[in-house]
Amino acid sequence: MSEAPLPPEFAEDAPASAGEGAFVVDIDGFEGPLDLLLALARTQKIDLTRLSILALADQYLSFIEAVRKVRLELAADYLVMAAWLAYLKSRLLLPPPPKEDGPSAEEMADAFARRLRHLERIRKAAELMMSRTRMGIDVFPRRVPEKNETVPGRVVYDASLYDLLSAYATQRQRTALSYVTLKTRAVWSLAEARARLERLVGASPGDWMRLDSFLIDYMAEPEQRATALASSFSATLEMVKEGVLDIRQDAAFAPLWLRPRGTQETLL
Amino acid sequence: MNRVAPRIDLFDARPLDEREAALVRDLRVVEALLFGSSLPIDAATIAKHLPKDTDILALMDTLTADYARRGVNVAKVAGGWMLRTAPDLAEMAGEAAPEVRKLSRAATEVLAIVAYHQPVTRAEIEDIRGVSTSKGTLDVLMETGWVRLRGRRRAPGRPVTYGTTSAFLIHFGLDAVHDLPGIEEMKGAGLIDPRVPSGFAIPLPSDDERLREDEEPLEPELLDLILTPEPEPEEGGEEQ
Amino acid sequence: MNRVAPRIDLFDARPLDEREAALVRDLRVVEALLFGSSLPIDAATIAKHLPKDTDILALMDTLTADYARRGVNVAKVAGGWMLRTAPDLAEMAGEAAPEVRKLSRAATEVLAIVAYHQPVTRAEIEDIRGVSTSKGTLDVLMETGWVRLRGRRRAPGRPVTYGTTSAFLIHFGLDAVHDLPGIEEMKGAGLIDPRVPSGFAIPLPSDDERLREDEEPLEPELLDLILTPEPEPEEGGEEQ
Repeated sequence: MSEAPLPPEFAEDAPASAGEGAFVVDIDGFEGPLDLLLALARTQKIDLTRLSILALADQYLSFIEAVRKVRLELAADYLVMAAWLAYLKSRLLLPPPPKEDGPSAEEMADAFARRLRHLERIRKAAELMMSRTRMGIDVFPRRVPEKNETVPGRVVYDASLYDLLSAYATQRQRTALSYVTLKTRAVWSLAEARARLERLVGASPGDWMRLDSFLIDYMAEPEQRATALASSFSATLEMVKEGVLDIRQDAAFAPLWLRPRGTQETLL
Repeated sequence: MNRVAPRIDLFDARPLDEREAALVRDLRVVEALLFGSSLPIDAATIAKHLPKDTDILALMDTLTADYARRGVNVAKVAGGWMLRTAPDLAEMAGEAAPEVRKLSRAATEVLAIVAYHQPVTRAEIEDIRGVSTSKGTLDVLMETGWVRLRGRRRAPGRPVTYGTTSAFLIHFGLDAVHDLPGIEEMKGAGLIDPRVPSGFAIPLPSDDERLREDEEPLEPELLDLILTPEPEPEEGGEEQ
Repeated sequence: MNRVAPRIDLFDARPLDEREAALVRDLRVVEALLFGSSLPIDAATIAKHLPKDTDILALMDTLTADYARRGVNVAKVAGGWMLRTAPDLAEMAGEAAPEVRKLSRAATEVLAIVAYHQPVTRAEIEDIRGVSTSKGTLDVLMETGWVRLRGRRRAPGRPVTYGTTSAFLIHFGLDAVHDLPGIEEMKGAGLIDPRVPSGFAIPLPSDDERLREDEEPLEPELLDLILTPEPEPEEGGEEQ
C-alpha cells in the first residue's frame, strides 16, 4: 500500500499510438476480469505478494472507463468486477463503520489478492505441466499389436550344438570319402590312351609289339592295369579302324600284338 | 570425470551365480510384461509373475537404471511402470504417431484447475478463473480422456465434480497427482488453506477413484464474499 | 567355452570415445524405431534415421546380440527387424505361444558350413555339400537370425558372402566361433572317423566383422533385399 498511486491512465500499458481503440482490441484478448487484473497487476512491476489492491482497483476502473467510451457493451463479468472493486475501494478509503459485520476491508482486499495470486500460480502450474515430457508428444508408448493382428514370423527355430556339429561332421565325411574314391579311380581315358599309343607306335621301328608290354612299362601300379589295358585296347581298335595300326591275336586270351600300318614291306 | 570401469551387462549372468541368474530371470519377466503393454503395469501385477517376496521396487530401480541410457526408457507413471521412447528421440519416434491436439489457453487453465483442485465443480473452476467456463472447454477436456466426471458434490444443487484420469498421469508423466509440478509451493503458499475464501477445504488434490466423504457444502458467508464480484448464474447452471 | 569376463554394458559409452558414443547414438535410434512399431522395420527405413554409410547389418547384429538374453528380443523377420517378447515369455506376456520349429537337417548342414567356412558363398556351400541348396534353406537361416549377409566376394559374379551372427554364438553357447571344435576334438567326440583321409581338414572359423580382402561391402540398395537373401541364383554368377 506504500506504492505511489499509479496514474489512472494506461499510457504505459497501451501504446499511445494505438489510441483508445486499442483497449477494445485488448479486452477481447482477455479471459475475463481476473485475467485483465493480472495483466494490469504486472504493470505495477512488482511482486504479486506486494500488490497494491487499491492501485490495482484504480487501474481497473480507469481501464473499464476507457473501454466504455468506445464500446458500450462490455461483458457483464467485467462490469460486476468493476462494481465490486469500486465498493472495495470505498471500503478501504473510508473509516470502518462502527459496527462491522463480516470481514474488514483489509481482509477482503487480502482475500482478493490471494485469489489473484492463486490464479497466477495455477497458470504457472499449467505452463509447467505443458512443458513436461509428454506422452504422444515427447515420448511414445509401445504400440502393442491388436489381438487379431498377426505378428509376422512368430516362429522360433531350435537346434543344438550337437545337431550342428554332427551335421557338419557327417556331411564333410560323406563328401570327403567320395572325393578319395574319385582319386583312386584315376582312369586312363580313351583320348589319353590313344595319345600315348600314337606316341609309342610312332617311335617304334615297325615290328609287332605286345600291347601289354607297352603298358607295364608305364603302369607300375597293378590296380591301374585294368583301366589302362581297356582304354588302350579301345584306342587300338579305333586306330585299326582308321587304318593306322594292324592288330593280331594268335589265340583266345593270347597276347595282343600291334604295329604301325606304315610298315608295308610284310604285305608287299 | 572418467569412469573407473565400465558397467557390466546386466543380463550377462554368470551361469553359476544363482543370485545373478535369479535377477536376470526376474528382469526378463518384467521386461516382457512392460513390453506387452502400452499402459503402465502396477507392482501388484508384476508381483503375480515373480517369486514371492521379490523386492519389486528394487528390481524396478535396477531395470529403470539399466534402461536409462537406452532409446527406450522405463518410466514410473500413474502408479505403475511403462516403457516409452527416450524424450530426445521424440522427433523420430513420433513420426508415425497421431498428433496430439493442442489445447487452447482456456482449456489448459481449466485442466490445471481440475488437476490441482480435484474433485472440483464447474462453479469452483469458474470461481478460480473469475470467468464463466464454456461447456465446450470441459467437453474438449473430457474428449482428451484426461478429465472425467467423478460424482456430485454434497452441496446445494449437487453439482457434478470433475477429476483427472490415469491417462492424464500417463500423458504428463506423473506417478500420482501429488507429483504435480509446483504443488509443494502451492501448499506452502497456503493457497489451499481452508481459511482462504476459495472454499477448498481439502489440502491436496486427489484422483482417488473413491469419492471423498468430506465433500462438504460451502459455507454460505464465504460464498457471499466470493461471489459478490462473480457472474451470478453459475450455481443456477450447475443445478440444471 | 566358459566366458572369462562378463560382457560390458553396450550402452555404457565412455564419454570421450567418439566411436562408442556414435554406436550408442545409433543403437538408441534403432531401439526407439523398433519399439514404436508392431511391424518389422526394414533396413531402408532404419537407414533413413542414421548417418550415411552406417553399416546397418553390423549395427543390427550388435543390437540383436544385446537383446538376445533379454525378455524382449530383436527378431529378423520377413521385411526387416522387430522387437518381440522372448519366446519363453510370450505366453506370460499374453501372446500366443510361438511355434517352435526344429531346424531341418538341410538347414542345420548349411548352418554348420556357414559357421566353419565363413565368409562363404552359396556356390561354395553347394560345393562342400555336393548338393544344390534351395533358396528356402538360406531364407530360413536368415530368419533364425543366426546367419547374415556379410558382403560380396571379389570374384566373377560378385556372389554374396554369408557369415554367422552374435545371436548364433549366444544360441549355441559359444563365446566365439573359433571355439567350435576342430578336427581332433571332433574325432575325440566320435563325430569323425579317425581313419578319415589325411587330406581332410576343418577350417579354423572366424566371424570377424571386418570384411576380408576378397570381400567388398554390399550395395546399400541390397540392404532392402536382405531378407530375401539372394537376388538371383548366384552359381550362375559364379560361372561367368
